[in-house]
Amino acid sequence: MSAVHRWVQLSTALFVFWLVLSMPLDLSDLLWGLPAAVAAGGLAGAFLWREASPGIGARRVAGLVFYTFDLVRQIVPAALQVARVVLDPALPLDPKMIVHRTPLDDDLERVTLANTITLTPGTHCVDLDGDRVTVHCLSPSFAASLIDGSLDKRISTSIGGVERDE
Amino acid sequence: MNEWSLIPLFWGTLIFLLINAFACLWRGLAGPTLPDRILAANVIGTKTMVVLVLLGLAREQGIWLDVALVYGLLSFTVTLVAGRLLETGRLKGAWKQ
Amino acid sequence: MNRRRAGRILTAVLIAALAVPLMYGMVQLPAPGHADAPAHTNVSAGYIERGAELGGSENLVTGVLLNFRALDTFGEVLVIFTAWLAVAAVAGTASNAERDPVPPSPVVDYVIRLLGPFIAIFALFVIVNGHVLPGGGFQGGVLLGAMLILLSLVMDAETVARAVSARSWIWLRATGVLVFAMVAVMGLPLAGYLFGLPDEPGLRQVLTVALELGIGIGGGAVLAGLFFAIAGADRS
Amino acid sequence: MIDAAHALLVCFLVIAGAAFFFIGTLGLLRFPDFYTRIHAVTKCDALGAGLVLLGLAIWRGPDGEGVRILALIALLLISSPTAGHALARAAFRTGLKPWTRNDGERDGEIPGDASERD
Repeated sequence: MSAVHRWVQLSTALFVFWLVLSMPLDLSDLLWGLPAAVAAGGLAGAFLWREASPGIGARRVAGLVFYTFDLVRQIVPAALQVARVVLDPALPLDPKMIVHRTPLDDDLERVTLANTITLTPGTHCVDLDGDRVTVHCLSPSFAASLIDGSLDKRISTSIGGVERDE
Repeated sequence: MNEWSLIPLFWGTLIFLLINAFACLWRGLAGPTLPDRILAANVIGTKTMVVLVLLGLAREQGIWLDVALVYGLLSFTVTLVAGRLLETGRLKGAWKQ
Repeated sequence: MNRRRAGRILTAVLIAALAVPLMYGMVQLPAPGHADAPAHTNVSAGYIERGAELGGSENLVTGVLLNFRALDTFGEVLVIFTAWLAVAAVAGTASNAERDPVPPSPVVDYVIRLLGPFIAIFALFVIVNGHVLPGGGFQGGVLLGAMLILLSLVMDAETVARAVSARSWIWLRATGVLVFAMVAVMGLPLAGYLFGLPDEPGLRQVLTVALELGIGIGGGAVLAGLFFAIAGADRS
Repeated sequence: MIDAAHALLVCFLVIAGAAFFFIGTLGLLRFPDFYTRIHAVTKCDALGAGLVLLGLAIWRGPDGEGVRILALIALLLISSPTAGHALARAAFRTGLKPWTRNDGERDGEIPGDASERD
């Protein structure tokens, strides 16, 4: 992906964010927002994302939004399970550290995996190093969907897709 | 627009969250380890952010939302910097590979 | 041991004793701009009547800060800059960062790189809208400083050096002072006295935003500079 | 009728969020070690704050403030797990040992009483 393409992409995202912040809109918001977004996007492209882009295009943004809803649907029942553990007077905990090797190879996918693990009740991502994900789980049963690889698969179908956005 | 006023609910939630935040102070005080204390500070930060938003809606003043956004960002910064300090044992201007 | 425990309990009680009246006071705060508020019944009646017209800003506080009391605000900006000078003189500027044994987590790295530009945009938004909304230069500066500190956790030293050289850091930190001094001197030809703002509303708004930008950028750079200086001094 | 359903939905979301906050606080106070506490805290805080803020955003409707609250939720969904991960990683890399079931049984220790670990 070319540097100019990256610049346009970053600046567009920043400009949209500026518009969200300044609702209700008027002309001076546009006048200030556009140069600010172009400048910040250019600086970010030149220094923060010099070697690669964040790897987020329109398709992936849609995928992430969809994935967020999917995630909430997974989280709520698991949260109730953890709630039961917390409220149980005997605290039925059996914490274990497990190491999972993920097939995902893209930055965004791995970060999404780590944050999904952290947000899913019962598991907490402790370390991410290459494809090794170290996970602390409250009891081994919580990590089932991680170990059998269905979590990796769900992420790669939502935001990996058949072709990358880059 | 709304014929039902939810303002009392917001005030109630707000007070409930403040009580929760004070309870979390206990963990910050008792520790026993440094990460526990940082964690307690982080938790109180999240609660405070929600309290700020609730305050803004309960008092019908939109500016509290911006305050909440700033507060959330600063609380995030504090947790990351504290974690990094814990990890490397020192703070650093820049990291070099 | 017992004394330590007693000290802790005393501290907790004192903090609670401080927090309760503070929270009570915050709930009691009059709504901003409310005419019955004690602060607004005396001198400020005049400000309220003519402040927007004379101050050159839709937000009264900004008008007062940047126009009526511009000299005070200039003093504050100077104090912040001097604070950095003093800390830098005592602690050094920590420009020669050495190798750090533990690389940052890839998750933290990615998220900070992703959020960084958005934090910068939010900071600019707060700065530019300082003349309409509460907020402005100082608050935006805090956000910029937070962003610089966050970025410093994940950026390598060479990229930082390439982005901003040690020499330009000093100019960045002095931005607030310089912009203020410039606007103050420009007041002489434009309005006939130091810190005078011209009558033309458009020009007036541009100057106000320039002041806010100067305070914001200078303040942010100074805050980050304080953090770096103290962080550098800690590793002996 | 629409108004009533709307208000009830907001009520439900806010109260559910507050309940999750409460569970998070309870977990922070009751769990035996840092790693288990951070579990309770990150989940319940992210979910609790998310639900409360979602309720508030629905209450405001699609005006400027509602959209800004949504932005706040997005920030929270990114920052909260990242902060939790960073903290856990820092503790892990500095060698803080996780508590296991056996520890508790061997010492005859009540889970939640962590006064001996330092």
